[in-house]
Amino acid sequence: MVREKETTLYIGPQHPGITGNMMVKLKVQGDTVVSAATHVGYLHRAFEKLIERRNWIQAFTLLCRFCVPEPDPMELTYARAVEELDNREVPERAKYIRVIVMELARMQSFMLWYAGQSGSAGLYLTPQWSVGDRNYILDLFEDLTGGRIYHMYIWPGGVRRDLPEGWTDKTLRTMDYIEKRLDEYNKILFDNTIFQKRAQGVGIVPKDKAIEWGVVGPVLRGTGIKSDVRIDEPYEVYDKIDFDVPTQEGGDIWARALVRKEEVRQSIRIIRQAIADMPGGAYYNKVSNPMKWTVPAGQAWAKTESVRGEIGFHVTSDGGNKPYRVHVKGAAYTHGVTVLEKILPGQNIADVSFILNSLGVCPPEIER
Amino acid sequence: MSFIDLKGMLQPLGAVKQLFKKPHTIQYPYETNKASDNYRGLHFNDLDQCIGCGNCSTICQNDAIDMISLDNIDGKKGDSGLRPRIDNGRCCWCALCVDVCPTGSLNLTKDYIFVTDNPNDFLLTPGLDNPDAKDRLSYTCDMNTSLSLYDRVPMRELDGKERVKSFAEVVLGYSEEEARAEADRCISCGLCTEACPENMHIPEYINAIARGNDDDALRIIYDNNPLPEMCGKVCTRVCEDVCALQVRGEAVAIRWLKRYATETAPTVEMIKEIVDPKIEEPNGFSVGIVGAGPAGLTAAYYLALKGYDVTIYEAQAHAGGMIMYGIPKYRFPLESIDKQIQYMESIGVKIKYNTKVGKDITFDEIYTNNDAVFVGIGLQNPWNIGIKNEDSPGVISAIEYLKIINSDETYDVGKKVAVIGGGNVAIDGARVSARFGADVTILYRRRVEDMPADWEEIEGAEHEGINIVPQAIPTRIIKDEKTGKVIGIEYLKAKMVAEDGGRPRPVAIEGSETIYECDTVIGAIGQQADFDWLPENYKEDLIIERGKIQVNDLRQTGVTKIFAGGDSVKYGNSDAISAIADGFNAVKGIDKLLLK
Amino acid sequence: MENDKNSQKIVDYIGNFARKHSLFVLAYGTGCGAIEIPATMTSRYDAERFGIRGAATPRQADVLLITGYLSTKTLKRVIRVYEQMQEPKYVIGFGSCTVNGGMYYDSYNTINGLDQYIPVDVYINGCMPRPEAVISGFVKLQELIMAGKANNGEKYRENLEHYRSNQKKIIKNWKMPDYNW
Amino acid sequence: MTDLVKENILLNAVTSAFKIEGKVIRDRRVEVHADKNTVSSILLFAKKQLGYIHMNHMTCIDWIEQGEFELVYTIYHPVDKLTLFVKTRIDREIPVMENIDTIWDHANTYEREMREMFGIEFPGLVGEHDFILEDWDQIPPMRKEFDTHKYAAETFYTRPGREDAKDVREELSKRSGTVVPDFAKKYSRE
Amino acid sequence: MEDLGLKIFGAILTTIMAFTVGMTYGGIVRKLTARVQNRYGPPVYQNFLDLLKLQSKKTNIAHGFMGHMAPVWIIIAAVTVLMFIPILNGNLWFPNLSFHGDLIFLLYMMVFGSLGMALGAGQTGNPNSAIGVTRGLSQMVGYEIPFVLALVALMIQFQTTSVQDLTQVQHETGVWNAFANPFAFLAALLASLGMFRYSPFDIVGAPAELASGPVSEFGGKYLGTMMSGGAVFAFIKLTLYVHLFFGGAGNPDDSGILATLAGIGILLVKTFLLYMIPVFYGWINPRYRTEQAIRYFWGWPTALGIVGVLWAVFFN
Repeated sequence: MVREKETTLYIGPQHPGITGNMMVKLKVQGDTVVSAATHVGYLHRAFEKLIERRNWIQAFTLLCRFCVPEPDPMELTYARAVEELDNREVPERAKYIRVIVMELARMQSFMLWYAGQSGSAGLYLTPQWSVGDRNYILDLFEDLTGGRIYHMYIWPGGVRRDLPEGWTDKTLRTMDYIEKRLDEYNKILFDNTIFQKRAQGVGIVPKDKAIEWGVVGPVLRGTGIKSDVRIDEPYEVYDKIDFDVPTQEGGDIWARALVRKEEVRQSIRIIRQAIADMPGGAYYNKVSNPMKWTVPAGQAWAKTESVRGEIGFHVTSDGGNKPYRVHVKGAAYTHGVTVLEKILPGQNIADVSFILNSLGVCPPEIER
Repeated sequence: MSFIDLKGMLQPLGAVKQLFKKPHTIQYPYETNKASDNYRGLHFNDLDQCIGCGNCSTICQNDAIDMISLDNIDGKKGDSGLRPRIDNGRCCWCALCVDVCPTGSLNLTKDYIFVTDNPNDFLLTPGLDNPDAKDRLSYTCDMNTSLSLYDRVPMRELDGKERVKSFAEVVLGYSEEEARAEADRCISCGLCTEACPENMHIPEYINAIARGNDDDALRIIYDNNPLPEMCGKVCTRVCEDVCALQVRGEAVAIRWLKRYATETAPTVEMIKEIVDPKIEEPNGFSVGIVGAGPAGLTAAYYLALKGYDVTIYEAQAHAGGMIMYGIPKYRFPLESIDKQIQYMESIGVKIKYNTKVGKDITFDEIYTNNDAVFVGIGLQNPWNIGIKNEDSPGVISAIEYLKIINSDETYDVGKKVAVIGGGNVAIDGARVSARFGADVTILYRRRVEDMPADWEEIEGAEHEGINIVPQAIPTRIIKDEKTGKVIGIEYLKAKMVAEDGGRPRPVAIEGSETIYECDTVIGAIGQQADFDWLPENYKEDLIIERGKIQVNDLRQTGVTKIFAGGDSVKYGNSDAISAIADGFNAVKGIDKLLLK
Repeated sequence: MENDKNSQKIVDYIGNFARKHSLFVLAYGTGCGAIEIPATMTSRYDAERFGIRGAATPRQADVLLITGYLSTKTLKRVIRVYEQMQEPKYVIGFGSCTVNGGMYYDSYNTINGLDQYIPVDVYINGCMPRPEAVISGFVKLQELIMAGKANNGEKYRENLEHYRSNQKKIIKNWKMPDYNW
Repeated sequence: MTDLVKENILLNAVTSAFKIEGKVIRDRRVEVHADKNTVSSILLFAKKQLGYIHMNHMTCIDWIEQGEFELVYTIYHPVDKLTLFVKTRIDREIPVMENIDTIWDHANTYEREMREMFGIEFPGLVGEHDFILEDWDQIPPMRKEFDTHKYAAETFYTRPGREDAKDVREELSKRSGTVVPDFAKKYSRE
Repeated sequence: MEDLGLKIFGAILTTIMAFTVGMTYGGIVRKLTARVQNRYGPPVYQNFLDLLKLQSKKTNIAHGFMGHMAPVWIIIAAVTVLMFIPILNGNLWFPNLSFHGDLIFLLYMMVFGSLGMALGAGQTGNPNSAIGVTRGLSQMVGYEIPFVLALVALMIQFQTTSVQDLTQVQHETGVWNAFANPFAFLAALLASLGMFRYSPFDIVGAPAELASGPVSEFGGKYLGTMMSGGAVFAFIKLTLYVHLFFGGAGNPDDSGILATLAGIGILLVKTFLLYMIPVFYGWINPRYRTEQAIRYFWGWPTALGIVGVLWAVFFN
């Protein structure tokens, strides 16, 4: 066979197929990727530097901007790290509210992923549906927190506001609606033979290498390894709630999609349980004056399961009123660079964007 | 590759169903989706409610909030006169500013649409630029959700039953932990500094306490108040009345925090070591001070620091003036005042006790021997109650009574005591009497909430079993015809009549005479200064109006060389902190006069 | 003369009318505001009602959305993209960041005032602007187009010196061809 | 509360093998302090012998006052669910650290970031020098001595129109005619 | 030669109609797509506004000579093909050159347009364009085979290569070719899915993969011209299909105004219904990869095409 000429192809930063403002530099022969390199930094806002200039409360407004599609896990992880340093108890009610917020965040992020996965495959019907329906979840957030995208709701010590009146009923109604709609989406996307053909056997993350590569979350579960921070290191009240962690064998896009599809059902289940079990009482353990609040010196490592996998915060305090260093590790940090560069060679260029979406690569999380 | 399978063929049916459904599109801008009741949109600030504390500006991590002065808003005590202006080119609508607003004036609204082609349009003065947004408030903050801590750390006190047994100090003071927690509440706005007659650096020393640097706190306090221990215990604390937190909750316990700071230095040596006062070289001028009250002592302290040769002439055997003789020891123990005086003397202030001007030394002598004179004589002569039989034995003024008690002498008040008046002195009189086992009743013309005394004092009195009869106008004192001793007091019940533009006035109800049987009547309706010692020629030059000396803002009297301060001066309130302010400002005046 | 003017007016009117109703938005999510673009474009808010649709490449696009902050690295690409766009072209600045730096005002890697580097037609307030606000921004842009006030490209060409010097202040390594239309 | 059995076993295993200090922070969290030269062997030991096959995280903390960088390697055991922190300190003046991307591939990303953000050199590290930043000519930005606000104020444009802002504290002291002494100013509101 | 004027008039009318119908269909499809997607969508005339806007762009950039030529080439190809297509069967108003063109010529001419695009895209130097062109040509190879097979079947069955004749046959017998040779029809129908480039065969301009493929570097007037060319081509393909398989439209014996209008009406209905098939299929399917698409065309459609040819050979 004649060796075809290598072409360099830049996916991004301005490209409809990219999952954010980043760039993947591909060397392609014909339609096949030979090598890939991730270039990030287009969204670098120097969060970790800025947080060193903010005090402990101010920092949380920055934090939720780390990764745009899912601000809440960031808030929660930071709050948990600070609570660990500060030995601060969180009221039981706040824990339940946090669980609900987390699962709603998982759902809204799932809807976006759904759109991305479907859109990158060239099916533009379900994105319209799912992103449209995502607004109903955002409406819930708006009622609860006052913001659509950036909620700035979970902070050290609990949550910012109590549940508004009638909110739980509205949530349950929305859950019913979403559940019904998910069936409709799945008929279009998951039952579609073309989608199956596209997704099966593509972008395989090998099971034996997955953990070593730093793969986490649904991608890891898609290789058949049951790993979820919610059950490994239960936080908040996940240990009191009954839910399953779906896994799939295969490690390809199809397996990951199936894992996510099942996960969102579990989210609905968790929300229903949490609303039913919601205790009364305080929702916030007031910190002292936010301007003067100091946190004892030390280091804390907190992990949370976001929709794309484990999010870790390494928070260091020197005893002052500002964080000394906050280092964030999002799921995309490994997925977007090492894993992507490892699994892209040999794939068709048509699948690059498909794989990006399936890995959940979120560039702002890589460069912060 | 299979042919299109059956399932794939039937799929469209599900989708085509949607063709005939009404789209769920919100046809904005033709139809609007209302923002939620909790939405964080543009700011709105209730300009009348806002006190310009600037807390929003401080919490804003984006440096988006400026405090600016507006045309129609002037500052007053408890209101800086500044109002927030939001730079919407910075704001991230995190609403932290709302959550820390101590008054709840700053809120977010449902308005979120602001579109313009001019980037300089993004400065918004909430409340001024969008006055109509008031109806669309959404993200608000009440006391529960607020980040401000509205509840004061309670002060530990002796139990009411316990404390009437002795003159032990009632207030126990903050522990370190409590003090840190209380200091933590302060939002450091500094509104208090303006209300304080002495303009103490309140936010700074509270902050120092909050950060655990008690020594710095003490140093900051001594910067313009040489009698903090006294202030920490008995100050009238007008500062707390304007505290930003007091608008909705309880003010920061500024007085107790000052007290805590002074308690960290229990001896004179420690004070000296911590404060480390810089005494300047003697500058050759000498100043004579009449009266060792708070005003005189303050003036003496700062004059001495500046290198003046200072001598205080005090008529009594003990320095301190009214705080020594007019304040009961359960509020302000003797050791404290001694410590303060010793500290003063240690930096070179000379005090001549038992030297009454006009008797032991003439005023002329002081006037001629010194380069400047400061007069801080205070108010000693009580006003008469002005009712029948006032001169009977068993009727005594509170001030005299307190003086007697504080001088370790005795005065038998008998079993039942009536106190007339509602000020601090009245309550002091009542509570002292209670400590001698008397059954005390306070008669006050107006309602309890109108009483000028501190609410803590009133509460303390109630805890100690003192009965307060409000809206009672004494009409006469009943004395025993044989012995001439007081056996009771008659008063009329009063009803409050609202007056135009003034506080309600008590009006006696005819025929409601009530008699309260008692052994002693203590009158506490005010005092006046005694100028008998002053030679006549000075009296005219000094300009004394209604018993008080007229001074300018540097406390200079009509006579260039004479400065005056304290209660006897018509400037500020008649309380200790005003006296200290007088002394402090007089130092500035003397400095200006002598050093230019 | 008069006739020419009138006919020019009519041509402008028709052109502007078409431009107003057919805004192709470049699919470039420069910052976090891009998260509301899908919501704006999809069924709930349906920006296509106004003829707003995505364009995949700068050559075909009319509107450049600067969705929030711009890092210096992105600024370089944005300038490149902007210059590739064909006139008449419009720029919409999203959120606080494009006005005065927003919450990243003290970051060493994000620019503060977008209008220093490329001309901006419309600013939308918010962090992030909601879809309603985004649509309002487009409506405002339509008004400007109809009034003939949106002449972004001309402004840029005329003040190229100014913009270029500002851009070069920030972008240290200018490895781009200078302007090509 | 568990009695931290697993944690203590882990701590003993690591500390006795390498003669180093360490402690159990809380349940599931164990930390050891190692010399910079032994870090890679500890990590390799933990990965191969103890089954800590997942590297969660790797971070660097700039302790400018001590003149040191602290490197924290966070590794995780997917079966025991334990997290082990390997901490080491390196000299701030000569910031060189062993490259561990042969043990975990994705360490490469962390190390490239650290090289860029802190200026730590990892001999043998492949990958372009510019990872996040582009044409950066200042000191590595995450170092504590780099003042981002100052840099931003100098480099970027600040929109005028806000010069009339007043400080509440200053306004009040101006009105009341007092001067806050210098030593007290550090306690004033920022 | 006396009806030359009429012919020119007919040609202009044809072009305008093709253009208008093509654009309007696009608009209707956008509207319907929006409805399926639970939204309102743009107005039906949106495509005209888009075109007008593109044409009124003030600056236009082209990369080299072929960059200029490609859109022109496309529109020339489109109009040329259009001239050889019978719009209405035997109608005097739209005779054009339909009596002179045959299917083989049409097949060639239809590729001609794509070729122009390929040359233009090649000159832009954008790798996305280059890959898009490669994909487009691969796909064309894919769908041309069943399509050609289907046409061959028809040609064999009716012993003619003229579109006009094929239409006339259906008119005379009253049996649509779709029923006369169902296998050829199905093969052609499936090939048409690829021809219209809706999902799952939109691999040429696949946005998430190649930005917009060959047209990546075209903007303004060039894009507008290509768009008009595309609209005309859409009409051509639809009309061709209608004439080949659905009995055409129009009455060759009556060229009166009413009959003409009725003929146009029938044509529009038939073309629209035909158009909805790929659109419909596109709504609900994701995109194939290139090799999957080719494999698809070389699978069942080709097999059907062969069966169609055999049917034509042995049953007629």
